[in-house]
This record gives sequence, structure tokens and C-alpha cells, in this order.
Amino acid sequence: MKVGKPEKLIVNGKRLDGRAFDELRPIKIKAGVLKRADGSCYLEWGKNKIIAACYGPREVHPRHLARPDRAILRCVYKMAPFSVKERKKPGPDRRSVELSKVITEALENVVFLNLFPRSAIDVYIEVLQAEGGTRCASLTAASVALADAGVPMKDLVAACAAGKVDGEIVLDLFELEDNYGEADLPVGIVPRTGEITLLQMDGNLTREEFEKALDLAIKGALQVYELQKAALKEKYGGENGGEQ
Amino acid sequence: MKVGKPEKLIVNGKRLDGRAFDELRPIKIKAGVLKRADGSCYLEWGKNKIIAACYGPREVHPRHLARPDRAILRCVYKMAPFSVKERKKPGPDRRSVELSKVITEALENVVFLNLFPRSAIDVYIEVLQAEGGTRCASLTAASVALADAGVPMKDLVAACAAGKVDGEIVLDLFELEDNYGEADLPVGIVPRTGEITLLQMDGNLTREEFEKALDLAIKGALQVYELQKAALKEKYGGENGGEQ
Amino acid sequence: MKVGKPEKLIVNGKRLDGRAFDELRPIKIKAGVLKRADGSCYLEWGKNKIIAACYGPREVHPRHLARPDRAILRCVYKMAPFSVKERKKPGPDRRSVELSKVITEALENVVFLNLFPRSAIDVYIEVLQAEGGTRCASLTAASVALADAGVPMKDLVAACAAGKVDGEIVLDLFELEDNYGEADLPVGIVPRTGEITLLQMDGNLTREEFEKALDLAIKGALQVYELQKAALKEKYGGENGGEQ
Amino acid sequence: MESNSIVASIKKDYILTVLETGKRVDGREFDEYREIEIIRGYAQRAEGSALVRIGNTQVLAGVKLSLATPFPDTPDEGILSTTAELVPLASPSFDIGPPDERAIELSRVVDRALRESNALDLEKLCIVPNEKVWLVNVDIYILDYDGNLFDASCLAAISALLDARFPKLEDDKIIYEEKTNEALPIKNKPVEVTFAKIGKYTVVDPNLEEEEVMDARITFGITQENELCALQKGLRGSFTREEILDLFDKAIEKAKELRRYLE
Amino acid sequence: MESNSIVASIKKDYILTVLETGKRVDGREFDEYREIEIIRGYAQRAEGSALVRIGNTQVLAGVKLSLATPFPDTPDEGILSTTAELVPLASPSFDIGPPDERAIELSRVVDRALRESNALDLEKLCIVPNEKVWLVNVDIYILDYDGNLFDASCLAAISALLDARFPKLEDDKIIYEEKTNEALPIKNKPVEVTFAKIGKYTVVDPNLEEEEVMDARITFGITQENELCALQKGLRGSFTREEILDLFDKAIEKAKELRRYLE
Amino acid sequence: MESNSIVASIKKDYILTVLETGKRVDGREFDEYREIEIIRGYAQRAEGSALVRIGNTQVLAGVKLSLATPFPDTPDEGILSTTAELVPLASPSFDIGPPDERAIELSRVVDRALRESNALDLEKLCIVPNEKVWLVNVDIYILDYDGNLFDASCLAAISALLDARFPKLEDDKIIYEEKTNEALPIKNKPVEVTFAKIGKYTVVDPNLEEEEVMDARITFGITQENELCALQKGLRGSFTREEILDLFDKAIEKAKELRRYLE
Repeated sequence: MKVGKPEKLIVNGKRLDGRAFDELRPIKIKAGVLKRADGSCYLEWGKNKIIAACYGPREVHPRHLARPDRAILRCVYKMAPFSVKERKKPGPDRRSVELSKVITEALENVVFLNLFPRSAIDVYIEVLQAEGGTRCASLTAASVALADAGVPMKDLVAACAAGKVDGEIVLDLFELEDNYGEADLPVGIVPRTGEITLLQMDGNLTREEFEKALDLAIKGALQVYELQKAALKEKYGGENGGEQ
Repeated sequence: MKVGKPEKLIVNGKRLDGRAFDELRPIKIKAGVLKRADGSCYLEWGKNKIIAACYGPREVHPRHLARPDRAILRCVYKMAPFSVKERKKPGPDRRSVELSKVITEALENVVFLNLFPRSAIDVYIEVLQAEGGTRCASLTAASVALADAGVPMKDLVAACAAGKVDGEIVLDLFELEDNYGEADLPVGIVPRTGEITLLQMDGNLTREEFEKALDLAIKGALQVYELQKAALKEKYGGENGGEQ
Repeated sequence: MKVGKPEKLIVNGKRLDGRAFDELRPIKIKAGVLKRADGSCYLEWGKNKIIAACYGPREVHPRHLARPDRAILRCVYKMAPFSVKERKKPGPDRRSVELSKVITEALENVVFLNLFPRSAIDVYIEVLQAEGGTRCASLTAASVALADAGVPMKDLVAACAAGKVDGEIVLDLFELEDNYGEADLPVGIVPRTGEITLLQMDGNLTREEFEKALDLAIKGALQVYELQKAALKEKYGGENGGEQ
Repeated sequence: MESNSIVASIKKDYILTVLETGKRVDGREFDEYREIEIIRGYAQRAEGSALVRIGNTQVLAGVKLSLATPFPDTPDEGILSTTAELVPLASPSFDIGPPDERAIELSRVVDRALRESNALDLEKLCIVPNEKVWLVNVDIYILDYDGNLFDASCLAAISALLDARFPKLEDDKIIYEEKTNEALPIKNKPVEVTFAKIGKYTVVDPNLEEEEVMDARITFGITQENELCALQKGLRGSFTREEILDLFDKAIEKAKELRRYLE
Repeated sequence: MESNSIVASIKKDYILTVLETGKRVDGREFDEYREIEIIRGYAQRAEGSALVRIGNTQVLAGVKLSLATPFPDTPDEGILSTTAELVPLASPSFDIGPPDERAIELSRVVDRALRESNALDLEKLCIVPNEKVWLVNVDIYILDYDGNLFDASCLAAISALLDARFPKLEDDKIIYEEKTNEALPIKNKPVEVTFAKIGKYTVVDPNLEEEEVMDARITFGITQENELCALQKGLRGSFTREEILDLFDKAIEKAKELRRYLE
Repeated sequence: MESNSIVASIKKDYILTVLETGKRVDGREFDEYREIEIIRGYAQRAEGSALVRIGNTQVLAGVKLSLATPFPDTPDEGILSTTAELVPLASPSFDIGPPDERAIELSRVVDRALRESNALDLEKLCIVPNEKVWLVNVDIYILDYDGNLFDASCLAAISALLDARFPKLEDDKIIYEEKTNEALPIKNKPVEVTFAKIGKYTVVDPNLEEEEVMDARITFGITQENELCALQKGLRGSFTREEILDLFDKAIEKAKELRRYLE
């Protein structure tokens, strides 16, 4: 058994942080928090603290990566050395490389890349404080940073995970549940179309559990979507136009 | 307390290597010691042994570093694995990177870079034997190598450190004083103009001590300057022209 | 003394794997075993298992390596992590770099590189199972892969080692003999011309022993040459043409 | 892995035209794997190995055992480590150098299936708690790339683990030359099933031509109890909720087929 | 950090024209810092942290503690290690990859101020001489680059050290989840004061526009006793002896201002 | 190391024209070395060192000693490690960065001669079997490259080893400041002799001009008993069996000359 595993993750029908099964952690999103970046987003999701910044469309370096018919999108997910319990050595690890890849692919779906041939759109995501679920939080923040930079998109991507903990399907796992639970299913969606552009799972789920978790994650992502839009409205004003 | 620290660094008004407070270590400079390099300099400074070589102006690799309006100057400071007490692993360490940067910046001041657009001037400095004060010795040698290569310069840069040892302000710290003294203040000057182009300090100095040390270092650098000129004269002849 | 060294490497005039002094291990060569590569070769040599693949002539990356008057040939020798007793960490080690270099040089001799200016011909060699003598086996396999790719060559290069074991000059050392024997002399030849294009030695040989070993290795390589040709004939048919 | 614009778009049109007829460019059904062959014990200096062929795709996995200190948070468990190398021998699109993001994703998705299905009983790989455990390295070596590396790599990894035998252990030293008869403690045999989405069509086990034009990819890791143990969606395209659930059902069926090759 | 030729030279001319009137492009006096804000405890998984804003420049420093073996020549002292990352989020001129010479210089100059002022009492970080000491990692993370990273980073580093609390130590293992109330043994609070020389003018706390055209830079590390503990001149330009002595006096005054933010 | 096409071919023609007259471009005989000078003790922070000049080629080797754990398969032997750096100071064709294939080949061929001739009695470098042995690092530093690095480097390496003295060992710690009078246990003094083949001519000790046009290179490592301890053929060209045997004989003669510089 793993050292540090709590005896139970669900006590009296509540999760260890007091949430109900289908309850999100508190989320706070703010667009436009950095001066230098073309677009940016600060996001708190439970105890996660994340900043995302977007640069571009801009010239591609190194040049041979440029594509004649479209922009390239590059998202880089990184954790600060002090964002986790034991100091993370600087430099990319294998997990960060994979996360960068799936986040990039999830966003490629919504950005109109063909409008900017031979260009690069770069999104840098820095996890300053991590508490489980940084993948969905990062994708959510990256979407807002892209929008804040004025990059044309068909929609935002909103993300949320569901999972299985002590036999129950629950929404939005925090760190203890992530480490010691039975499954984690992060989902990224394009709310307007219902398309799923990020989907991973590790753990163990039956067919039925999977369906239940998937639906719960989608429901969570739709809540996150509202917060994303609110953050953009707060910056750009939205009473008389925009999303509403 | 540090292991290996001598009880005293100054005994009966003399330093451990027998020098007076304002006395330089013996310095020997020879220009033009390598066949392949465009210019070179061998320098002994106390027990330091250093070779500097200059290549250029020449093509820039990688090309994207080239500047349309001037040459780039790149100095690389390196220590041989056997130049210090415990073998130094090959490859740049953080200290070498910093030293390379400040030496480059100190020399950029005197080289007429705008004469050679899109070119590179490279100076490689190899410390073969180190005994404290390699930064000033390297800058001094690099200057001579540049001059030996015929690179147009407004003047040489001459360098020397002063510092504080057992409470006294002394000139040109050797290794024990550097390791166990209270402060080290390396200074690089352009003798003809009095400009200071290299200046760093670590340790602890009051305002008064600093002024005294700065003046002592400048005085030392002026002595070094005479040796630099003498070395160039020895190679190129200088009785009837040149510096005099 | 080395741990693991057998008391004797030759017992009753036979080697530990039962071979006579001038006897090759069993060798099996098959051309054209990979779909994607332009040419390929699978080779078993004793317990060695090696695959070589040839790509090219093709564009050169990075471009600055291209030569205006000829193709560049690049052979890369690599060992799978599980090809040896103790897992080999992925990534090139110094031995692989040297082997890649000497194999490349041995093959440059026979490939008509000047037919393909500004191109690259790449040969990748993967050792899947190693039992001593992978250098000669790799060169042998690489030759066949080049031929299978239709790269114009003046001849194949055939290779075989001889060496000294318990005082005897023997052909084609296997791992124990390689590790604990007195000398290993790998030789690569161009059979039609008798040219030697790969030649290395480590160990200790007198002038006489060297001559004997060299001749034995050449004899071995000529046997290997027959097997190379047979493999190519088996693929391309050769009854009514080709080599015969 | 995208081909360049015009050629790619012509290729894609052609492939779609064929898919519209209900067939694939190589004549297969949408839900049909290419021919599969598994050769265990291929690399004999490994403690276990397997060469897997799915059509022209060839993947070799080797298992090496060694001794290690356990991780502090799992002091009584052995260690499983999975890597994948896209060796340049296998494709003109693979480069020399450290693993790129494709290789890292591949190894991590295979690792996930092995780990989350508890394929290896890690507690049985403990020798002395806190001090010494078996380290099991699964190295996946792509030899010929003609599509669908995930499924081939997972098959190769689990087959190599099944093939592996402990070497002799003597005074804390491994005698690699002497394999024992003892197999590794295998608890589950997960397989991965990958689908490619091309336009509105979804096919299992994409070959290289299909991968070059696919919009999205999805890989299901399925345990022998038909549960999901890993899931990975890839590329720019998307799936709907319904598509995913439907493909999960298909994956369970296909997994049964694949698992037959593990017996 | 130099802009390209023509644009840069026009920019410089403009900035110089303003400086001639005795003001700076953002309206400040020559010896005036931008607005400063320090938020301690910003990153709560660190043992200590601080976000520093100087104008639009934002720097976050985090302190992590762990156990280590002391260096052989200081067997009874803990270890202080300072790094800086110019994360690409903060500026289009920062790249992905290992620290470049700018990041290395920055971290070394901050480290120098901390070390030479004895900001941390390293002897009090010894647990068992020769065997076990506290390792204090100060990681400086540049979040938004609008000039004067040295001063902001030094403020962030010392603030994070002041903010830090030891985690619980139990049987030689750190329980990171439980912070004690014990602060680190801080002996000094050094600050750094940076001046930019543009033409013949010298201004404190350069913003990005000023940095882009400055000829030289000089940074003074000042202890709470108003002594010099670090000094770093940068770039191609030069200073005279008199300028340096004059700036040292100004730096002492400015350091007093900055130190107020550390209370 | 090849020069570019047309210039190289003109150069080669010229060099061949001279060779046809039985002389070399610098006036030497085919079997004549350039002037050789060896200065031992050049780098005094090394335990041993030697600067070797062959004509304008300058190579400095330094020997550093330290303590290490022996390799498991040679528990009672010290460790010899040889590296070579082609520092960019020495030639416009040498780059900054990790050793390239030329540097690796060079160091390995010198290492081979030292190792296979048993130049160092490794068993005498054992302090406590299985636990502690001397590690001997031979670092070869190319300072000026005017051809024939192999022979110069091998001379420098063995000279530095001959020059080396053990430092004082006190309570398992090395006192580098105090060298003893004890020399390293040298059992053999191998030298390397290199020939360049240009067209049909073969010359010893090629200078840079010759190396730039040579077709092939061959290096013989020769022990003091005139046996072969290392052999390395390089470049695209080839040698016949007879040429090799003939060059071996010449190498033995030349080795005697070189060995005189080791006394």
C-alpha cells in the first residue's frame, strides 16, 4: 500500500475536502494579467494557481517548422520548482511533454490556424501551485489566454475531470483523490458543438462507470465554460454584446 | 568555519605569499603563441597560466546571430579539467557562463564592432592553471589576443582586482585570499579614457573601503597595462612607432 | 584478475563454443526485411542479431551539412537497451560514436557518393542481441542494406575479426574471447580489390602474430562476402546474372 | 506526422472515397485488424522479449531486470519502467536523438495500461522492503513503422513480460547468464485498441496511409475483465460523447481478439 | 536584449530627449522607483514565497527546503542554492530551454547578495555535521518582464526567505504538509539597487523601454548596515570612478527605501 | 576535416607534385617527424602534466588523481579514464560543445594504447578491494592544431603519467596541496605512430596541410617491446595488406625514436 494513503477518501457521503460528489472546487478566472504577453489568464482552481500567456501570431523560430498553409500552435505546460511538495527540478519531464502535447491538440481544434500561414501561436502555461487537476485547469486557462490575445477561435475549450474514488464517481478530483483514487478522466470540450478534444484516463472503470464519469465531467466542463466567459466579459465588457 | 582556512592571511604586515598590500604577483605576457589562431596571448599571473586566442572577424555561425550593423563579439572562458585542485568536469558551469558574459561586455566597449557588420569575433580563453584572479587575468589576456589578431580597438582593456583580507585592503588576491578573504573587487579599465568596463564585487565592503579598493585596483590595472603594451611591442617592435 | 574470467578459453584445442581456431560462427543474412526503409538487412552472426536500414539518397538535414560535389554518408551504430547483459541506457555512448565513425569511413570507400551531390545516404544499424563482434557484423549488414537500397557501389564491404586467445590466433571472437582474450583485430575489406577499409586493434600482438591474424581475418571476410552475395541473390534472383 | 498540404489532401480524398464504399484502402473492413504475429523470446539477452507484427508494423519489446531501491512512497513494491524508442531505422520521420513527444506519449500510454491494470504484481517484486526491489525495464523498440504503434507496442510489452524469467540471484548479485524458470508475477493482460477517425469514418488499427490523413485518434486500454485501464485521445480532431461510448464497446470486442495472441 | 538598429536608435533619441528635460518617459524622477508591492505567501506549496511587483515587472520567488549532505569544506553548514528562470511567459525575448547567460547572471548576482551579506545563518541549518543539513532552494520565477529584474528578484528572494517556515521533521523525513512556526535563521536583509546609464544620464530602476536602450547597467547589493555585499556592472557601456562612487551613495539611500518593504 | 572541393583539389595536386619529387611540402623526408619537444610539469595543479609540441602542434595533457569505487568486474583495480578536448582555441574547425566524434576517437585510441600496453599497473592503484581505488584521469587538451593529434596526444598522455606524483592521502582524504615523491606504477611506455596516405604516397607525422588532403590515416600503438597495442585506420581511403605490414615495420622504427623523448 502506498505510504500516505488516507484510510478513506469518502466519509459520510462527503469527500475529504467537504465537497459533494458532483461539486467543483472554487474557481476564479481573470483575463489579461500580464503586460508583456499578447494575452494572458490567471486561474485559481481549488488550490491550483496557474498563469497562461499567449504570444502570437508571430514569426516561427526555428524557421523550418513554419507551415505554408497555416499557423502552428505550441502549448508548453510547465510546473514551477516550488509548485509541488518535493521541489521539482527545472527542465521538462516526460509528464510535462505529454501534457503539452494533449493540450496543444485539444486547442488546435478551435483556433482558426489557417488564417495565419507561416506563423506561430505560442501558449505558455506555468503551474505556480498544484493540487491535482492541473491538466484541465491549464487547458481552461490556455483557452482564455488565447481569447484574451484576440486569436480567432470557433469557441473556447472548457475542461474538467471526473473520476472514481472509494467506488464513487465524483467530479473534479483534488490531489489526494488523484493520487489514491481509482480513476481520473480529464475531459476537454468545445461547448457550442459538444465535441470532445481532450480525453485521457488512467485508473480502472467499467463501461457503466465510464459513461457516468464522462457525463459528469462534461457537466463540470460546462460550468467551467460559464466562468471562462464571465472572465472575458469582465475584461472586455459584455453587457450589450458578445456571448450573451 | 570553512575547512582549510588559514588562521591568519596576513602575518607581520605581509601576505601569505610574501607580498606587500599593494604588490602585484609577477606577471608575464607573450603575444602570438599559437599558429592557427588569428591572434593569441600566453599569460602567467602568479601561478595562473592562461592562453587566449582570437579568431575573426569571420562568418557567423549560427547565421541568425549575425547583426546587420556590426560584428558580434563572443568571449568564452573555460578552465581545463586539471587547472584546479579537484578535477573540473568538462563542459560549461554557471560560473564560466557568467565570466564569459562580463568579459565579453568589458571588451565590447573597446572593439570597433561597427567596422565588421555581419561578422563574428571570437575569443577563446583557456585557464590551464588557476590560482585565484583568473577573471582579470583572462580579460587582460583576451585584450592582447584581440590586438595580436589586428582587431581595431580604441585601447586595450587592462584588469586587476583588489580586495579585503584580514581587514586590510590589498591588491591582486591570490587563491587563499580569494577563498578566505572578506571581499574581492575585480576591475577592468580602459586606461586611455579611465572608463571602467568590468566591475564586480563579492564580499563585504564599507563605502570607504570600497573607494580605497577601487583606487588600488585601478592602480594595479595601470601596471598591467604597461605589461600588455610591452608584450605587443616585443612581438611587433615598437621602438619607432606604435604605442609610444 | 577480472571477475568472471574463465580459467581457460581454449580446451583441448577447441574454443569454448566448440569451434576450431579458423572457424566462423554460423551466419545468416537476409536482405529487404523492412517495409519503410529504402533498403535493409537482417543478420544473425552467432548469437548477434542485427538489423540495418538504408534511407537515401535524400535531402540533407540540417542543410549546412550538404556538400556541393557529393552525397554525405552517415552510419549510426546503436545497441538496443536489452541487447546486452546489463541494460544499456538509451542514448549514444562514446563507443557507439567511434564505431559509427569507422563504419561510415569503411563504407565511404565503396559508395559512389559523387553521383548524388547535396544528398544524404543514411544507414541505421540496430544491435538487438549482442555476443561479441558486433562491429564487423554491423559493417557487413550495412553493406547489404546499402545494396538492397540500390545505392551504386563499387563492391560490398565484408568484415570479420581475428584475434588472440590463450596465445592462439583465432578467427571471429565471440563475447568471452573478446572480453578475456589477448587481442581483437576487426578487418573490413573490399573483396574485389583487396583494399582494407576498416582496421582496428586492441590488445597485444607481435609483428608475426599480427600478420597471421590479419590474414586469417581477411580469409574470414571473404567467406562473409559469399554469404552477403547469396543473400542479395536470394532476394533479387541471381541465377542468370548479377554477381556470378 | 501530417504530410504536406496538397499531396495530403489528395491522399485524404482518395482514402475517403474508398471509405464511402464501406472498405479501406488495403481492403479491410472498418473493424478489422491486419494480420498479427507475435514471436516471444526474440532477443535472448533480455530476460523476456517479443517481436510483434501487425501488418508491416514491427515492434520489439525487451524486458531487463535489475536491482534498485524502492521509491519512498512505495517501500514494498518493485518498479516498472517503460520506454519507447522510435528508432530512425523504422521511418524517415523518426530522428536520432532523445525521445520526442511522440515517443514519450507512446511509452506513457503503454505504461498506463500496464500500471493501471496491475499487469505486474509489484508487491511480489519486493526483495527487502525499503531497501531492495526488482526494477523491471520494458524497452519498446519500433523497427518498422506502418501505423498503429500503440496497439503493437502494448502487445509487445505484455508479451515480453509474459516471456520473461527471473535471472538467478546470488548474494545480491544477478547472474544474468542463468535464467530461472520463474515467470514474472503477471496479474492482468491489458491490450490497447486504437481507432482512427478520418472524416466521419472511424476505423480500427490504422495503417500508415490512414494515419497520415486521420483527423483524430483514440486508444482504449482494456483489461482482461473488459474494464478500461487507459484512454488517450490524440490529434486535432474530436469525438462526440456518443462516438466515444460506441468505440468503447467496439474496443472491448477487439480486445478479446487481441488477447488470444497472448495465450 | 538590444532592439534592432534603426528603431532602437529612434527610441533612444526620444528617451534621451525626455531625459534632457530632467524627467523620464514614464514621468518618474531619475532617482525614483516605480510602485512596489510585495505579497508574501503567494505560492503555498513552497515553504516560503513572495510575489514582487515593481511597476509591471512581476517576479515570484519560492523557497523549498529539503535534506542534503553538506559540502566537504563546510561540514557544519546548510546549503543555499539560488536559481532564476526567465520563463517564456514573461517576455517574447525569453526562450524555452536551460537557463541562458542572462538567467545565470541574474541568479548569481542575487545569490551573491544573499550569501555575502550572510542573509541566512547557514550554521544554524546544520542538523548533523558532516552528514545532514538543510538545503534551501530559492527559485526565482520571472512572470512579467518590464525591466529591472535584479532588484525585483532580490526583493522576492529575501521576502520569500523571510516568509519561509520549517516543515516538520520526523525520523529524518520531512512532513511537507505540516509547517512549523519556526522561521529561517535570517541574519541580514540585503537589497539590490540597479541603475541604468543612457547616454550621459543615469536612472534608478530602469523600465523595459529604458533597458532596451541603456548603454550600461550597474547593480549594488546593500546590506542592512549599508555595506556593499555585491556589485555587478553589465553591458558594453562604462562608468567612471566618480560615477561609481556617486551611485554607491545613491544606492545606500535607495536601499533604505526598499528595505521598508521587507518589514 | 576535408576542405572544400576546388581549393582542396588544387592543394592536393600541389602536395602530390612535391611528393613525386621524394620530398614533402615542408621539406621533410617521408619518414621524418617534425621537431618534437616535451615539457613535463607544465600545469602544476595537475598531479602530472606534459606539454608536447610536434612542429606547431601543441598538446597539453594533465593527470588528476581522485578516489573512486572500483568497477564490479575489476574490484581490485584502479581506474584509468582518458578524455580529449578539441578546444576551439586550437583550430577554426573545432567547436564549443561536448566532444564530437573526432575528439572521442582521439581519446579512445590513446586510451587503447595506454590500456592495452598496461602502461599503468592498475592493480597497484587499488587501496581497498571492492571499495576504494585511485581514479586516474588523463585529460588531453589540444592547444594548437597543426596535424597529427594522435601521436602528440599519446606522447603527452604517457609523459604526463610519467610526470605524475601521488598526492598525500590522509584519513581517506586527498591533500592535493602536498604531492609525495611516489610516482605512478608505470609498466609500459607506449607511443603512437601515425601515417597519412596521400594518393599512392605514405608519410609519417602528417602536418595540417597533409591531413587536409590525405585519403587515409593509420595509427599504430607500439609498446616498449615493439608489439602492437592499438591500431586505428581512418578516413575513406584504404590500405592493402602489404602496405599495412610495411607500415607496421616502419612504425616500430619510428616508435624507438619517439620513445627517446620519454626518458
